[in-house]
Amino acid sequence: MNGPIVQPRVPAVPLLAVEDLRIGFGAHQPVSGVGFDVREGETLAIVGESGSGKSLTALSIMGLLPSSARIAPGSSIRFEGREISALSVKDARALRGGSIGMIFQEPMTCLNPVMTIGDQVAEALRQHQPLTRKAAKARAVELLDLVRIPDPHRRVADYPHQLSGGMRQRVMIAIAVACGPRLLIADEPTTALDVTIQAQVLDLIDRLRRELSMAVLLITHDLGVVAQWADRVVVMYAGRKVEQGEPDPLFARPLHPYTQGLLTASPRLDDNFHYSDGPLNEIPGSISSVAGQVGCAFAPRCAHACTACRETIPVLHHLTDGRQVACPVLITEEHRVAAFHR
Amino acid sequence: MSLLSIADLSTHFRLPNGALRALDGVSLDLQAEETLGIVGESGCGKSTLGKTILRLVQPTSGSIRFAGEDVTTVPTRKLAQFRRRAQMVFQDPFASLNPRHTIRKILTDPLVVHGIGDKPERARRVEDIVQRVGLDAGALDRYPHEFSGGQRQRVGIARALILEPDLVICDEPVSALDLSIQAQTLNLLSRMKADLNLSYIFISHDLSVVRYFTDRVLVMYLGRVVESAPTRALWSAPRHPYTRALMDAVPDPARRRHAAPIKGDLPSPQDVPTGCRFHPRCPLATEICTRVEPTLDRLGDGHSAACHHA
Amino acid sequence: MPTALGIVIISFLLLQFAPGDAVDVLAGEAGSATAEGMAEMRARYGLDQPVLTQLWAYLSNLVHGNLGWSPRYNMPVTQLIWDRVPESLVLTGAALVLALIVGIGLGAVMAAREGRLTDRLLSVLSLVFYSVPAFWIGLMLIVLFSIKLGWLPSGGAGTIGSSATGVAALLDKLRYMVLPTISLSLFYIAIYARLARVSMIEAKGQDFVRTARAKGLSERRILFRHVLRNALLPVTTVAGMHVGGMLGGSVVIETIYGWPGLGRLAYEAVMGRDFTVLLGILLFSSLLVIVANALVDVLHSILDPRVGGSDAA
Amino acid sequence: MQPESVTQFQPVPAKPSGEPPLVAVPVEATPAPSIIVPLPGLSVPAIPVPAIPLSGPRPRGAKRALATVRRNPLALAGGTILILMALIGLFAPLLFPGDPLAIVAEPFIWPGSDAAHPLGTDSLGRDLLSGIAHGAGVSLRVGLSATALGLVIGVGIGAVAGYFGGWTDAVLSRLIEIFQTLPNFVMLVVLVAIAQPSVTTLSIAIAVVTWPTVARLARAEFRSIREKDFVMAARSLGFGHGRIILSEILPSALPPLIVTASVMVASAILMESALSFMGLGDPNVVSWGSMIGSGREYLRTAWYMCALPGFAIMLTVLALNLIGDALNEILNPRSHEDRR
Repeated sequence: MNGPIVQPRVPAVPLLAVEDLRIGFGAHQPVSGVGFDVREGETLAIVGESGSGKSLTALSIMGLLPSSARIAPGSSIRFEGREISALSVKDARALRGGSIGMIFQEPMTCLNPVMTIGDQVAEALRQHQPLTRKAAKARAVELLDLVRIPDPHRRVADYPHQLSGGMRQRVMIAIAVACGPRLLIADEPTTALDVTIQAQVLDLIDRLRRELSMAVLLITHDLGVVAQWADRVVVMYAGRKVEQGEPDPLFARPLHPYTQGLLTASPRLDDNFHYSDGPLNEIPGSISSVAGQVGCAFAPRCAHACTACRETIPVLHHLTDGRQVACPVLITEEHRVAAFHR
Repeated sequence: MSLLSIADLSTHFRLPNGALRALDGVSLDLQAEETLGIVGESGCGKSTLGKTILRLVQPTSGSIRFAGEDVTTVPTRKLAQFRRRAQMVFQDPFASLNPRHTIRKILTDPLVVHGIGDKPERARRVEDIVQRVGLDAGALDRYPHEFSGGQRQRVGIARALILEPDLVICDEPVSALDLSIQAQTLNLLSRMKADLNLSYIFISHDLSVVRYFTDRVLVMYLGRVVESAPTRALWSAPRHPYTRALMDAVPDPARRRHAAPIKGDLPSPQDVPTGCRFHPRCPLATEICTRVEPTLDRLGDGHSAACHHA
Repeated sequence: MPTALGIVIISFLLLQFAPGDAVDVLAGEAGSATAEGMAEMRARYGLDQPVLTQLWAYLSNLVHGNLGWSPRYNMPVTQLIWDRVPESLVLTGAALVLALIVGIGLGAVMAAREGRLTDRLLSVLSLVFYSVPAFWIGLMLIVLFSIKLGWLPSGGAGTIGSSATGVAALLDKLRYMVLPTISLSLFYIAIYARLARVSMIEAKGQDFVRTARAKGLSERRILFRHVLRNALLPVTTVAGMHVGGMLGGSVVIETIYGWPGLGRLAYEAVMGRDFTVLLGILLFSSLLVIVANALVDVLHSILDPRVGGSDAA
Repeated sequence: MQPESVTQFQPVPAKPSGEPPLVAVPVEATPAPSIIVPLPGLSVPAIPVPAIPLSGPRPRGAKRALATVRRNPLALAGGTILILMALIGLFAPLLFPGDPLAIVAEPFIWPGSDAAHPLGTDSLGRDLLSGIAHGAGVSLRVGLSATALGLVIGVGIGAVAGYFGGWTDAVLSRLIEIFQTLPNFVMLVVLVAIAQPSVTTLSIAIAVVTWPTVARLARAEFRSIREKDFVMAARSLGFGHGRIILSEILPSALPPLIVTASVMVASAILMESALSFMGLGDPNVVSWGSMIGSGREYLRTAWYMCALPGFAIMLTVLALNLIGDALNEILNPRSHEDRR
């Protein structure tokens, strides 16, 4: 009895746990009941089109929502087990830029045009660490080197307008990881960048994830990026999570009609399908027709929709391999069994 | 005879701090009812090429022949006739429609300007085109801001088609649209092409879309064509290292977490490298690449590449 | 400087349309002018030459810093202007500084309280400042502070015959400056307050402010390091443009307060139809505006690294 | 004292800067380089912006205008004052028949002490109320005609400069710059001194010194709008320059110009009053400025003679500025769309 007991290694608490997150602007609720968690060291991707609420979700974790936005009571965001909304102003600030770093879509406008990049990196350092001006500057050069900015000693005195888009995004990353965060939130980090630069930046983020042993929450609309870089994927549609799973099974066998639609609607680089062979699969309609509608938000565009879909919001079904899907129609017994046997 | 034939076209801009060679000696041929893709990254000149072909931007040198006629230097007066036959679909469906005009006015004005039809005839044409692009006639008296991005892009396509052109230049027509709307728009363009016997020049940075939608592809880098080939041939055997890098850079579900295919930043078109423009980033670069600019050589089967090592 | 040359030519040509000249006025005042006497005077001042010759003579004089001769004051225009410039600069300078400090301060307060009562009240107040004619507020200030309360002098630029020196002299000067400075600056206080408010609100919404928040910076630090500096760029641009406006405004203010500056000289020149002086003042103040714009450009390139810097790599 | 630039309320974009031309910046954010060059068409891999879907179509112009007015009682007050002033000015000859410059009573009657002359009389015994009523007409007439003229010149020159660019722009910009450098009010004094002062010449003179502001604004608007895709589209459809300028660009360039116009009327009234105050106004009509000017000598004993007409000026100008503010809120999309 007193002998050593080998505990199964179960992570006690996820690094970040979001539950029933609802964000409203007046009567309008662009995020309505989203939950997911991010484990230590993993890359979780949230994928969705514009209007899916993915960026608001990210901003709410950082406490950066616009002032007109309200997080509904009952929503919960816990970081390392602590409820973020319960933190004091000071603790919340310590979290931002300290334990959680964030990078944004537009590297052009996200840096202050009248401050040198070195000062902007150093500022993040000095906010969270007791460093002298000189030490912070030296550390800033190291960080610029870490994010592979060539010639960091010289570049540290540059202003943002002297850098290319890719370089600016590297500076943003340097700022975000300056204090060794546990979690990096990347909100469409490469959307504004060229494809060869995008590959470099994503490569960099993933390398830093490993080197600094942090988790990454990747917000994107690009399924290719998700498939290539994520450990787990959350698919959002009109403010709700519609599907979750690991990328390989999710993309090989999407269960939600929306995920299916997205995958078949996009031409794929690896397949030989050509316009002369036939039209692409379409998802009819658009997301903007959602407002004021009861039932499943995707129902008006869904080929499988039944009466029930138009009346009640489908619950999230948890399948045994960790997959989740918010559609009752396509989960047949067969899927369930398949899920069990995996 | 090709519908459009461009020889050695250059467009340079004067900027306060020097010249910008946006387009530097580009040649291409477009057959009737063909879709030619133009692909490349920022600053490669693909958008300038589209605008220069329509003379929305003045070329610095070179020639543009449309249906056998030289339109490079036709006076602005006569340009209208050419523009009736060559149209453009723009990237941003929000910026490309005048926010203060109704859809009806947006679609009718081109007919008025070109003196086509009388009032009822114009109305008939407008209603016809609106239906063809999949909008209902009720849309006509509304303003652009009342529509979603996808619907606006349909209006943009309708406007380009109302003059019944032969050539439509599509400048990133789906890049500003959500994925689920992209498919709708591409299908619409493809249907219109079949219905109206159109030729397209399809400008895009998205390789997967280009692969699906084009018959032939021009890959551009810093104002020059580096490779040109029929679409299927290009994908089965890309010859230029830049083309390969570009294809490798596209996130691919089949390859997880691989290293970025090329290092280095895109150079500024104001500061173009010597020799081969791609040499500072090229894995194959040798000494000759730093000195001698490669020409676009025919490699057979309609495939050409501008590389010393192709 | 083509702008300066353009100004010289335009204003010179304008003055050719003027009915009557200084000789008419002098003659009228003397009351006993004969036609020959007037012609002789015109010849003496070169007023009988063809227009282009006069312009050429004027231009070549200008190159030597000579703005001509005032028949009315019987002294060189350059001398006349130089005597008045310091007083004008002191007044407009003080008004500009006051307007910037108070205006930006008010603007910052309004931006911080955006949409709330303080903001609304101050907005209305600044709009009132913006709507009040400066000459009228000048008169009303005299009524209140000089006539009713007797605190401040109603005009002049210093106590006449005062033998005070040093600090006492400065204080005396300041007493005379208070009312004209306030009258001249109210309008600009309003402009800067409203502009500072708008650009601070705009700067607060910029993406880089969100970045600063994501770094965990305090609101205070965000305000001073990130918002304020960017918000002040448009204010400096506009302030530079206002030097001309202030010089113009000082015409009325100096007239009301009997302030011996350029503005008052301009008024006297108009009344006396002394167009040489008027033209000189117009040119000189344009020159001041050009200098001010150049200074603002320099200031701007210090404040904003994007101006005149090197471009993207 | 007089408005040097009447559009100060819009934030002025930072000065011409060397924004890297190679990066994807929206055209309107690119500050003007001194020479116009067509912006190279750069492919922006632009992609869905995370936006909150609007529930239903946005309220349209008229509705939004009404809502703004209801939210903003000050604008309503401004409108009321202005209409009142206009009516008074319009009907002054009926309400107060006879020459307002005529002597009708004892001099120096204080306001409120004689029911026949509720606002009192001036040093010559002229009725102040009658003067103020007739002055309203003069002020508004000068304000409106000067603004109309200034707008026509300014928008015309600005539109041509901004739309055509190149050397046309270089020449016109230089012209604008020259007129902007000339200190406004000094120039105005010179102009009025040359011309015989009358309501017409005053209006023309004020227009001559105010058009550059409009021209600059119009030029900037036309420059930025002509780079927009919908103008490109119009060109690619073979539209002529006239049609593009009038039908495509002008409607979009108009909102800031309308806002400017209301502020211009205000500043024209201020300029006219300052000129009249200095005795440079039309001697044949009664004007608020000239009333203050003639009362100035009696400031010590009868300050009401200055105070009352000045108050009328302030009220009118304030009303116009309030309306300008409301217009700005209604017409300037930036002020209400960016608020989330």
